[in-house]
Amino acid sequence: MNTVIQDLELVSVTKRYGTTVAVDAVSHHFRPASYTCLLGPSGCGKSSTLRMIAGHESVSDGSILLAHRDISHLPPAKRGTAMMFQNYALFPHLSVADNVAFSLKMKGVDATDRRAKAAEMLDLVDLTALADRLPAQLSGGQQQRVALARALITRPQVLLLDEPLSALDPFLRVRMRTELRNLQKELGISFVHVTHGQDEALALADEIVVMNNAVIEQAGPAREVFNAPRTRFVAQFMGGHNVIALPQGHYAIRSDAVQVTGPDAGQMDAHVTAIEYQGTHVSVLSRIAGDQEVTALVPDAAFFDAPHHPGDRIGLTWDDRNLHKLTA
Amino acid sequence: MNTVIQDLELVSVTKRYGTTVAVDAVSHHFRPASYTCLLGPSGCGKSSTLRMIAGHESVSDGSILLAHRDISHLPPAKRGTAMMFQNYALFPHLSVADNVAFSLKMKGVDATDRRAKAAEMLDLVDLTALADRLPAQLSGGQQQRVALARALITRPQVLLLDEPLSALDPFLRVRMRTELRNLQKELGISFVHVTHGQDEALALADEIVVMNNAVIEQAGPAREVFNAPRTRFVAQFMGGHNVIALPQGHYAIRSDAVQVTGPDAGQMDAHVTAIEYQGTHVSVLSRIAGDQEVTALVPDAAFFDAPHHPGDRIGLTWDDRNLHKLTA
Amino acid sequence: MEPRPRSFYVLSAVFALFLLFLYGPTLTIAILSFQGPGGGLTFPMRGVSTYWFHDLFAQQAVGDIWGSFGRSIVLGLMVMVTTVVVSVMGGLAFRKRFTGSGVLFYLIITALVIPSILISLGVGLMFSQADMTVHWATSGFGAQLTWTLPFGLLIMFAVFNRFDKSYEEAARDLGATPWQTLRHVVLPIIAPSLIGVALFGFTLSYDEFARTLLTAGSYNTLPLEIYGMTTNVTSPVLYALGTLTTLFSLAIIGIFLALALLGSRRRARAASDAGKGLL
Amino acid sequence: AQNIKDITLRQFGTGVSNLNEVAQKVKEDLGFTLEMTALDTDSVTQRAATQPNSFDIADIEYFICKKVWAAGNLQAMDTTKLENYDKIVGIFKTGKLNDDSVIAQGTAPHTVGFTTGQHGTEFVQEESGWMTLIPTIYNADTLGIRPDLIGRPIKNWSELLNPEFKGKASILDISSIGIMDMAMVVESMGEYTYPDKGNMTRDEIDMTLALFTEAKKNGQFRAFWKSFDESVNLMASGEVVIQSMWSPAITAVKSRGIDCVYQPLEEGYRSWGGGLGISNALSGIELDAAYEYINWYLSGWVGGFLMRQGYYSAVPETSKAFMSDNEWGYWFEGKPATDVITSPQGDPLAQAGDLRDGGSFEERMGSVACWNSVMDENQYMVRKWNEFIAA
Amino acid sequence: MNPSAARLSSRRRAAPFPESVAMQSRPNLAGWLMVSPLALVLAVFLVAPIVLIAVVSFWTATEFSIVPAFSWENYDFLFGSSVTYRVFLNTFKYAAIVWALTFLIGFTVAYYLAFHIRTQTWQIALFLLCTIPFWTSNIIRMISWIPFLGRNGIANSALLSWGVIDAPLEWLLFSDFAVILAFVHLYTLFMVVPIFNTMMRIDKPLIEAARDAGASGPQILWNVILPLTKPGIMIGTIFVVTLVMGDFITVRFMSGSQSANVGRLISNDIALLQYPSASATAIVLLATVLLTIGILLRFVDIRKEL
Ligand SMILES: Nc1ncnc2c1ncn2[C@@H]1O[C@H](COP(=O)(O)OP(=O)(O)OP(=O)(O)O)[C@@H](O)[C@H]1O
Ligand SMILES: Nc1ncnc2c1ncn2[C@@H]1O[C@H](COP(=O)(O)OP(=O)(O)OP(=O)(O)O)[C@@H](O)[C@H]1O
Ligand SMILES: NCCCCNCCCN
Ligand SMILES: [Mg+2]
Ligand SMILES: [Mg+2]
Repeated sequence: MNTVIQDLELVSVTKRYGTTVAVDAVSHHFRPASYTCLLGPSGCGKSSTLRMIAGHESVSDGSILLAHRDISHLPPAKRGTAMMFQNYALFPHLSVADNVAFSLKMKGVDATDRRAKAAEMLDLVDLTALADRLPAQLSGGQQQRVALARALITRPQVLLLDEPLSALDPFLRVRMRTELRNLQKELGISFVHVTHGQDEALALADEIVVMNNAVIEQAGPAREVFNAPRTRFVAQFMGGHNVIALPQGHYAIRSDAVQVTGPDAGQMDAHVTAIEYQGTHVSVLSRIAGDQEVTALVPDAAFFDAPHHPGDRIGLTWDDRNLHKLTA
Repeated sequence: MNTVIQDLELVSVTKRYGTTVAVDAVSHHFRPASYTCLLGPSGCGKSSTLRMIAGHESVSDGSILLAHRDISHLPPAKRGTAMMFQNYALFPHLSVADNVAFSLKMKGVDATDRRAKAAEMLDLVDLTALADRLPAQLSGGQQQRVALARALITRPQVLLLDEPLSALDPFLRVRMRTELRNLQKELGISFVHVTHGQDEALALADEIVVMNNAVIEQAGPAREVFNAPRTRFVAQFMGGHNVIALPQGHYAIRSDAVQVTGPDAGQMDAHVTAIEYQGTHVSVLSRIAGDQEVTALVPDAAFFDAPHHPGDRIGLTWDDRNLHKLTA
Repeated sequence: MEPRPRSFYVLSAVFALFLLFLYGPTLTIAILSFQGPGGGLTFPMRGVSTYWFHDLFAQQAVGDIWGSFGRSIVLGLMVMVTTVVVSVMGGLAFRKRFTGSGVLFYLIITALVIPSILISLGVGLMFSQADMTVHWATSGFGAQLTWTLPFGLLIMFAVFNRFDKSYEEAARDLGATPWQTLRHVVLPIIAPSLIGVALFGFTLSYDEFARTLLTAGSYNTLPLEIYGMTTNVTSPVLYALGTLTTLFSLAIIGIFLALALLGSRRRARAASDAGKGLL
Repeated sequence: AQNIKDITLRQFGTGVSNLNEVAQKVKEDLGFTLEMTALDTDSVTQRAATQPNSFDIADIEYFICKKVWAAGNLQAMDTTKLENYDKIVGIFKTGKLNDDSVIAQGTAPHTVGFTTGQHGTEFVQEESGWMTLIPTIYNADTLGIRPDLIGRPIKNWSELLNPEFKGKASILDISSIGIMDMAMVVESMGEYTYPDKGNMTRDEIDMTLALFTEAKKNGQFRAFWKSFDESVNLMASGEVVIQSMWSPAITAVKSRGIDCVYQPLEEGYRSWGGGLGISNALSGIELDAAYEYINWYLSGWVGGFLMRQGYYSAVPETSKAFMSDNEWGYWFEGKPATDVITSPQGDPLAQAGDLRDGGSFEERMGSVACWNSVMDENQYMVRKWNEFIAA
Repeated sequence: MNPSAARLSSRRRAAPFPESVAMQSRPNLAGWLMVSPLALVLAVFLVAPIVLIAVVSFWTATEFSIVPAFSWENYDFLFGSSVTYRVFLNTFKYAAIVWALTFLIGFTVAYYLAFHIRTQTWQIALFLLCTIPFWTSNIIRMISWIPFLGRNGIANSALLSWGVIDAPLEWLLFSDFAVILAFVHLYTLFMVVPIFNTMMRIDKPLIEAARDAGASGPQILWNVILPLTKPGIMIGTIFVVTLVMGDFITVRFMSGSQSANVGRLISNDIALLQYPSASATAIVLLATVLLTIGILLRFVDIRKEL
């Protein structure tokens, strides 16, 4: 597929439902041919943003540009975007092949051509054998791939995915995200993927856009967002961080950068409040003075060599260079 | 709550639906006052097992003992168990308080007493303020806590939970699992929790029971199951492991025990097939000779000091003491 | 098998009694329709024969059974098609609030609950005041629609309450025009319910008496004819007609069920090893 | 030019005479199509009054004619175009069967049988040359009984309210006819003698219905009926042993082999007559066809057909040719049957030697005490009647 | 997704056609166009007739025609007669008794089908079995009781031959008993269907949750199933009550014309061409029915519960 790489841009896009502002003057430039995850808690405006890009929701204010062309008022199919819906929205009465060929049929492409192109797409997602099945006869992962094929057959410049993995069980979710990532690389188009799983976002995204309360809190490469959260919200939401209030302000520090020592041996003392085993690591939750919660992520071997229990007094220590100042 | 600690035992319990055997002669002793997770892929018989314990499904064969008393044929409410249902099954027509007080009402407890006890339970789960709401007016996490309160008001010796967290978003899921864990500790009764998330099981469980194809594949403390999977299935299903076929048999090795070196510098050579960023770590997927996939979990700092890209040739190395022989 | 509670057996007995209650009279009729040629409308049977079924096809002393039967079929089909089309349109429109939708909804409820004879009376009056001739295909048709449309609409409301809108969004996303979305996505998905609406429309019309009474004009529909027969015919031919119309109704249901079944079979045939592997 | 054979005339009326066999015979004899719609008495009235475009020929009763003539939906017929006008029995022309007969109370056919012209609106009391209805069929009605279940002679109308028949009596629910049956009963019981049963005052109406309402509340009646077939079922099933009844209903009960008598009573008969009216809308060739049809109707075949069911033809002479001597003797002359008498459908109704209940035409039509009526206080009566039914 | 979450999200998606640009400017037009056939039918065959009935109820009548006027006479007569009140009372009596019986039977049958029959195939099969008699002409179904209940009917013959009774039971036919029996026979399905529908939508885990909380069968019925079935009961009630209140044939046939309800009053008037008087009664009946239904609708949001 040799789609010309085009960039997508939101210019002060706002969405209002009556008096609620779902998306508040959001501007963002999506890098061409990149995998972007929109991440944020429930109700923060992720879907609304995605649906405005797709054209399923009108823009209350601002504009959406694709390849420098204002697409804000075009119908969905004319935008050069394609959408994959959360529960896939596969047409239950159509076979896999017919689902995939649907957009061609709407365009009036004749049956042989349609079938040929659909076969091509099914090949891409490795579903050729199931072309005649109905969606109800597919597993969740298979359905997801049909939905992908159906969206991709329109040769979109941008593929929009609204929680594409949330209907799958955890095991499958991990496998499918690898497939998504590979597909995006292979096609060389932009994927914009909505999720509220930070692990999913980290694993997939070139760029993560963290939203909260209808605005973008932080956007940037996955590593940057994880390592250098700008705000308390981002630090907490991304997980793996402690936010500590120090006299100079709020700081974030990665949990795996906090070491547990014996009492009085660390930078500060703490009480263990909970222990959570995570396989390769153990997460030690503790409370320091000022009622602040601090989590230390300890490799399992280290932990079990000198285990702690809720109630234990411990010391916590870290390299101050790992403290990262937060702006809000 | 001063419930006497009682132990639960399954003795060769079988469940047949027509010709399908959903649970096949399963025996297990649940330790008193422990948090047990039933883990396994879809359809392996987790729910069937739990529902037999609860009394919502009859036992086809075998018996269920609680405090050495055969409860297999008692009605659910007489067993000393209580169940929390997957989607909570809150009565939509009753307020939060009435939901919680439901079992007392059934027992004929008068309204004032009922209300007092329900208030107590609501206090326990921190929902006092919402006592008069209807379930539809609650968020997922709040609903979950109402369901908990409703189950606990019967003072069960064993609380049975069928995927109690699966309806929540990831952020909330992590928070609620901490609450569940604390609650179990506080009450000192047994929780049996069905899930298909291995991270959930690891974080919560004292003991993990891994089921597959209607039987228990492995049962034991969380750490044991994670570190010493007995079978290929368990190793793969628990995640974080590589299963490697060596001439002497199949071995498991934790992904974080595999190190990436320069090509020809490791024990064996591999091609990187994918890179997955995970925040604190980066997962390097590679293919070794014999078309086996091996994943190495590399701390992020280390990885980004010498990053690899799909297609790169690398070497893999590990300490053979970390190889763990699988029985099947 | 799970053991059955005792209440199951009690309720099964109650249910059997209920069926007996439902079927008893119908069976009585069916039996009596096999009276011998000398038999009357009541027991005891005077012989057993299919005489009255033959008689049904012969000319009756009065009336015109087969003419009215034909009219009822035509009217039933007219009502059926109109009900389906108007209900679908209405159902689609009602998914969105529009000025006056509240009033219209209450009108639909009114149409549903208004005693049928009032429609008959009112429509009859209206036609006579307007100096128009009542006819089963005009006034009768309209009067019946006030009964079938609310049913059809309620069904459509129920259908669209559960209709996942993302299907339409997906279609739009894939370039379908609103009409194409309706034609290729919405209608096929709701087709089983439409069969239900059609079936309802037809049978409600086919059996409608009160609303047709004063609005059918010179020519009787089947229920009016049957009513006429209860006042004009004293032979088991009436029962033979009853038995036959029941069988006819059953045939109609059968056809619709078969259609529905055939549809799902055809789809199911596509593959049967679904969901075997994880992927 | 339009061919008379292409014409379709739409006729409606009660099941009594709207018989498909007639239509068939019309097709055979005259070539044009007659469509028959059979309705109950009330619907017939309704259609005649309110749906002028729904029919060409109205087959209605004289009392209905009185109600609906003024609606202007019918046109009068020129008697000079009627071939058998002279042979129509006197009842329909002068009200008298014979010169010395007394005219019975109620809406006698001749009082509403003539008008001033083709579109006349008033009834006139003499033979004006313009007939509102062409008389076709009539009878003298009385109570029907089940002699096998009663087991004693019945002689008076008052027996209808005899407590002996509590729960086993019935009366018809057609106000204009029922009120006359009631009046017969009231007079027979000696409760009251009406100056004119056919035109009661409000008080008389109240009194009459009060008496019957009382009886109804006491459980005298098993059911009311509205069409003659309901009366057949009531009688044949033994639900009712005494009730107002019409002649063909008796015939129908008898043809099932059940003993049933059309009991002549001392106080006389309540009579009724029916005829054909022509829609005001008819003209030209259709009107011609209608006249042709009516002339054919009076020419005997239909008369014979109807008389075999126990009715009388308005032109008995012409019918005679279409009946056997045995039939004519039994049905018209009141003579003992010389052979089996069968219904038009072929069921035996009487054996040789049997006599018709009530005797000959003269005896029966000569003892008419009243006609089905529409009174001046009809509105009031109807409402009270409604209350009686609802009470 | 849990049920309430599903509900929330479907509510959030409430706007049917995401406002595309074209539609936004005239949001009503498309709706109006689509409902215009419906509105037309209802305007012509529902509203206009009701208006006309209301107007005619003030007219006067002759033997054969109705005369425009403005007269309260029809209402005076209606409200002036004790029979009117008795008939309305009778109408309510029938409605109440038939409602109670159809509810009891309908609920029991629906409950049995929804909660005691385990496979959907059997549920549907038995449900269809219940509906089959309803495809026979109502009139025929009604009159088919007559040979069954008559003095010499099957019921009496059987009871006599079993020695249960010495003389035929008269009240089996042409009585209130017969009327109610026929009503119940004709209309129970209208109760079964909506109740069955709502019951089928009750989440089965709710029942298990109740059982888990120690509720006995009757307690589950009373505390969980009954309240959750309320919408279905209401819809069934609306059907049965309006059908019974508007009936005029069943009462006539089964009471042997001896009893009356309002419908019969109207149909008798119509039969006797007393349209204005029929109209007045009709208006009062309509008001009564609408009031009754209005009250019932207070208890259930029909649109939401469908
Ligand atoms: N059609 C609508 N009408 C009114 N409000 C809406 C509508 N759609 C969304 N909203 C509101 O807009 C806000 C943002 O919703 P949106 O669906 O974009 O959130 P989200 O980030 O996708 O959340 P989730 O993770 O739960 O899907 C919410 O407060 C929501 O309630
Ligand atoms: N009521 C039933 N009738 C017939 N088969 C059933 C029934 N319930 C479960 N099964 C079958 O029994 C097996 C085990 O089902 P169960 O629900 O216990 O699995 P599970 O481990 O809970 O799966 P999941 O993670 O998908 O909930 C499956 O094959 C399932 O199809
Ligand atoms: N499913 C019910 C269809 C049967 C029609 N009978 C209802 C008649 C209402 N007048
Ligand atoms: Mg969303
Ligand atoms: Mg399960």
